[in-house]
Amino acid sequence: MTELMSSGIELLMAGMGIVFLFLAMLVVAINIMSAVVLRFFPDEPKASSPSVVSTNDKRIVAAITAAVHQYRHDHK
Amino acid sequence: MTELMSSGIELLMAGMGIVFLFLAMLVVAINIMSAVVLRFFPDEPKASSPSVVSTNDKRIVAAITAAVHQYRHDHK
Amino acid sequence: MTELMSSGIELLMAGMGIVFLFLAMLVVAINIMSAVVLRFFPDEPKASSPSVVSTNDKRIVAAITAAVHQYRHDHK
Amino acid sequence: MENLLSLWHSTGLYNFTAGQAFMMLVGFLLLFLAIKKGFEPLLLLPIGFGAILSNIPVAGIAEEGGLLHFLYYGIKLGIFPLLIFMGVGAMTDFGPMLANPKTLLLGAAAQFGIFASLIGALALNMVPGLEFTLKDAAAIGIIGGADGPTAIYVASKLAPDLLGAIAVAAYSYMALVPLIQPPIMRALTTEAERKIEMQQLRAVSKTEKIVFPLMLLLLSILLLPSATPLVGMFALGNLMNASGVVDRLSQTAQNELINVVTIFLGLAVGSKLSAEAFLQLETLGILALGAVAFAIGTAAGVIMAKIMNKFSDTPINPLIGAAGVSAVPMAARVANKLGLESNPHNFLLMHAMGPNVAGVIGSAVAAGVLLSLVK
Amino acid sequence: MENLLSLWHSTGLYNFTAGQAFMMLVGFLLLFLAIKKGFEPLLLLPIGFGAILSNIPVAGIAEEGGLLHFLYYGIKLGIFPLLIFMGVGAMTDFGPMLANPKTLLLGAAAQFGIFASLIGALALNMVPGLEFTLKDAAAIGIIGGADGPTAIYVASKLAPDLLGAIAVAAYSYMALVPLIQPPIMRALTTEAERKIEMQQLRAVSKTEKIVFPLMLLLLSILLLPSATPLVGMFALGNLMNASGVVDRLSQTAQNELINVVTIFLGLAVGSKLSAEAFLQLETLGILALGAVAFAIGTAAGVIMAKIMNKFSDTPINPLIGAAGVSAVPMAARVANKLGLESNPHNFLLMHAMGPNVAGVIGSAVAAGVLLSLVK
Amino acid sequence: MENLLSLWHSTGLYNFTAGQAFMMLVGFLLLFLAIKKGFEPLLLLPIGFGAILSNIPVAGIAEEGGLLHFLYYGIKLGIFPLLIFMGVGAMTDFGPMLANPKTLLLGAAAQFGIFASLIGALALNMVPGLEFTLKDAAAIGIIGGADGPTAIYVASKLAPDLLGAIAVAAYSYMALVPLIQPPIMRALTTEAERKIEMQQLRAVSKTEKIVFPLMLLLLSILLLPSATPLVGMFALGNLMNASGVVDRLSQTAQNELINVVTIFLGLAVGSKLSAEAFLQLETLGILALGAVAFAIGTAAGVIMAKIMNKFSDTPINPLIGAAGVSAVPMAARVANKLGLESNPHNFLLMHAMGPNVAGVIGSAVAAGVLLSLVK
Ligand code: NA
Ligand code: NA
Ligand code: NA
Repeated sequence: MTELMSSGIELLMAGMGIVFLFLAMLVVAINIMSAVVLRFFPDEPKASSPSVVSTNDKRIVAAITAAVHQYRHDHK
Repeated sequence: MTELMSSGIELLMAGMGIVFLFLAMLVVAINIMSAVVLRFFPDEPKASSPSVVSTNDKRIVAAITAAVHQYRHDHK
Repeated sequence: MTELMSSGIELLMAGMGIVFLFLAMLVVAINIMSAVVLRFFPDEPKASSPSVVSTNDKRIVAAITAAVHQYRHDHK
Repeated sequence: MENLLSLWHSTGLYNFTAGQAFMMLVGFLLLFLAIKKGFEPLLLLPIGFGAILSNIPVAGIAEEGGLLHFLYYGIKLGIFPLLIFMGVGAMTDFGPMLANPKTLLLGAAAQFGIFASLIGALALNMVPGLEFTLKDAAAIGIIGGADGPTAIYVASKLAPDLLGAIAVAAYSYMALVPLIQPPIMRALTTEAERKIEMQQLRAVSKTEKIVFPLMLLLLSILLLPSATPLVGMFALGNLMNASGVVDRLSQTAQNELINVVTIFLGLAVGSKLSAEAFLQLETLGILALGAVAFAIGTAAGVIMAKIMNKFSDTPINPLIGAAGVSAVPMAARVANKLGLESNPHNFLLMHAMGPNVAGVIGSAVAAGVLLSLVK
Repeated sequence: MENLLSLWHSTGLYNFTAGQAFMMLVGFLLLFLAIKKGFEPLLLLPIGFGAILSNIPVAGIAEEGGLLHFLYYGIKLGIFPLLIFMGVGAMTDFGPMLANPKTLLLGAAAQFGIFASLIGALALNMVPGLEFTLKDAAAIGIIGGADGPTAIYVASKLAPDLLGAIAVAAYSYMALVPLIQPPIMRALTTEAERKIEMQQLRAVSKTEKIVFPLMLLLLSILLLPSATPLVGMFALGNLMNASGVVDRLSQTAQNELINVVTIFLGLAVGSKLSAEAFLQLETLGILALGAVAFAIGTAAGVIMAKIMNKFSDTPINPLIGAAGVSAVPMAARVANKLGLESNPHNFLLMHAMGPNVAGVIGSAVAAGVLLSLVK
Repeated sequence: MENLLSLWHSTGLYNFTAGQAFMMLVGFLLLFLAIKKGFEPLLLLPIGFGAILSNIPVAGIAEEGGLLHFLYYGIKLGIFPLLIFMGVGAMTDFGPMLANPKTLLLGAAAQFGIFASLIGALALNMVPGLEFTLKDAAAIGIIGGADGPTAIYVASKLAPDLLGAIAVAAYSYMALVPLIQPPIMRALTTEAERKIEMQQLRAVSKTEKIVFPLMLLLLSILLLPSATPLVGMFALGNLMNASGVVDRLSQTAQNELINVVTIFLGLAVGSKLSAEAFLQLETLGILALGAVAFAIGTAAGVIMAKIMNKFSDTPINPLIGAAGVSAVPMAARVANKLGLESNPHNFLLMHAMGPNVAGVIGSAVAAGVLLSLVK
């Protein structure tokens, strides 16, 4: 095996080792962090899908509400 | 006539010649291209004016439709 | 008092002097300018708050108007 | 006291030269034209402001280390005009031109203004004190292309000293198109010709619009590589738009990117409006030749349209020939307006857009010729 | 094995210096202030992040060839602060100031903070170990201008080594305006003064708003050319907005362009927060002097307003004098808040916007004086 | 006549070399793939266009003084890939990954593709005519990271000559993910495994999302400083978005800024597609190895997921392992699609997003290793 190839294999081992080490440490760190945050710094949980009404939509809805009220008023 | 002026006139002739040659070749090329495309690669013709409803409008229309339905429902 | 400090005090006096001079001249200039503009080049005064309807709102209103008309038409 | 004196010696009042004061007036004039008269404000406002900033004594904003000096590299390296050309390409719809390709020839004819004013510049050398080289003359001629970025690109390569005057002339005359063109168009056409109605244009397919910029680029590569920086960036912008697959890039190219570059380009052009460069007899020559170039280009386009109308099986209104100078979309609007005057049912706008965008191609091709032959 | 050792030698853990670790903590502190405390997050978030990135051992992100080193050229060449100033100009409405021009003098008075802290910096030289040059003192004083881009512009020219500390102090104290100002304002005014209601401002015509930036620029050209890069770009932005003819340029200047430049400027400023430059006795001095500058500027503005109220025919609430420091629009809001506390019907916001934007002009003028006289 | 001859000598037709013509065809092929096949059009359209522009004879657009030559500095200095990474960071939602952190290991496993193809490149040296150095091999291996900016960043540092081929391979194979991955995923999993449903992910709090990018950066600083330019800019973008306090900066980073940089980056990459650099046996090797890298990365991810499923208390569908290669979000969509084929109620998309974004981190870490160990 050439010297180049042995460098390559060393690189493979060091590289995958570090990548796994890094991401495994990140897993541990995230678990600790999440535990700490959820216990000591809880915030309102991220709003899930229902409230996807954007500002724009809100304005549309407001405009519609106004229009419909107007309509009711004019035609009652 | 100065040498400069004769260069200028040469430039005029070469220039207008090339401009016309270029654009004339482009005319020919476009005609061929259009024929080939329309014959062998027809696609849906470019939608003309009617369907100018943009995404935004569509969302508005959707919101209105919902609002009006709601209104009908509430007031029937 | 060090030479540095005396430079500093000179700077303080020159600086505040120029700042005041500059802004005072600007006051005078604005007064003259406003008088000239209002007298000789009056334009429509800047529209105040009421007409804040943006293009977007106008489109919304247009869409609503259309929708409500359609609704009236369909249900009369 | 010493300090106050040194302060007085640092004021603009103390250091003003007559030339700087005059150029500042030119700057204010450009601002006035841009803001009050609506002359191409997108360019003339930053150019005018740049002219003022670069003529401030002591401050050195256009000198080594100053902002405008730095921004000028964007012109010197050809970056700003090419990026603007990409944005313009993304905004251009070749549909009307593809629907009636023979109108491309109108865009060719109108480039006669470029070469005629080139000859004019050389002829002006007879005036004592004027000495235009062939490069100068070519850079001046390109004003007749009625296309800002092309004019700036060519001038920055061939005659950087004249850049300020050339850019100002190009944008000013583009703003004046609605004044310059109508008399020429009326003089060269009969009422009957102006009444001619043209056939409705066919719809152009998306594939044609995608293939066209590539074809244009290919032709330019084969025939005139010196035009490919301009034509290429234009075709890139157009392809980004026409292909429909990179809308976010196309939108950015025709909005934020072109806006930023326009501010920078305008300021940088303005920085070339220094007293030494601008307050020369040459500048008067350039302004005069620019007007001539627009007029001759307009006339050539109209005459070409009249000739084509004779030989064409479908009618061609000679007014649309004037749109061949480019100056998109003003020239096309002028044609439309004159058409409506003679015939209230005659909407020429779309028909004039063909020659109008062809004029952009035509002047890029002419620029390529000049860049390749003028050494 | 050798490889592993070389890897260990390349880790941050192995290479950390105490100074780097400390500066990284400073970076995290800035992020905390920006995100959790809402301290000027637009600047302090990128600055804090830049501080972290530039103190990473081995990586060399702030060294030759690194991204932050490259971005720093934008400050060194003065480009970033000037582009931000253009954007700020485009966002500024001079209407309230034009409606009541005498409030400009409040913006003048508040600049006393700049020069007082300049003197303070020189006085601090008595502390052993501190050695501020006149240039350093001037750069520190400008913190009192309460205007980020102006402070960065001046510091980059006069004292680049202190740039990091100066920028951090400037933005931090701007964020602290709602804490620093009220006690001073209360101490210097009586309840009766704080209750003073001011006359409604007249509407300002569009033409006045267009002419003003040009007039401002002209005055700066005549009197103080060294201030024209700052004043000029500010006036350009303002003119683009006020003229209404180049809305797309104005929008880009006050949105995408200023956003991009803000990210770059913040990172580049952060790259100057290196241990060698920041962990000095000087930094403590700068932080102390910055607070003093804000306090003195506030006091000077309030006192000036009290004096003017004595001589004015229309009443002037002294609280609006505090807005003269600039720190737009926080200082104006603070004045409004204190006014409402004393008199629930007393809306001072618009009245305070006049001195507030005047303060921006005032500190640009003061910057011009410093740049021109401090050699 | 002389003029005409010189004109003919200046045409592209006269000056074309076979290599240039071929590379232009490659450019057109890339455009075809981008526009008609929808292959990563945001990058492949500008790259293809850049390839055409840079191979135009005479014009010299990619040579000193040409636009593409200038734009290439943005890659050479590492600016463009880092700015894109910042924008990608701002677009990335780490929520699904934070809800199920162990899926990070899938993103680690899939990086095996990088190192396996690195070995493959060295093995290919046995083929006569191929001579990959260790740097070359590392740059080729990074294609397996399935992450465009990372690949370009690493290639620009280690093997700029191969940059064009590497970038084209990386983006092409990313576009081919829906074709490359499914057969491998089916071969390595049983129908029963593919049917596995996963538990719904918990909601992740805003604070967690804010802390995560900082934690990621910190770990990278401590362990692998060479990865911090990439990881840092990614974390900056992510923090700008997650913090919610600098929305205007975050929006600009993920829209206008990334769009502008994408156009420039694409053109600059295209400028490296010259005949001399691309028409080499090496290119074929690179293309082959890239495919191998994607395949091996996919396989490694799936196998890792199978192993984890054995030991995990909650079920893990092995299909999501394939998403560990990154190629966000296509790889996650592929996993979702295959999951639905086997079980119409099995929505894996969110579960696959965890490994998917973990793959981005994984390849940035691998890039750091290569940059630090390959000298
Ligand atoms: Na033209
Ligand atoms: Na101020
Ligand atoms: Na990856």
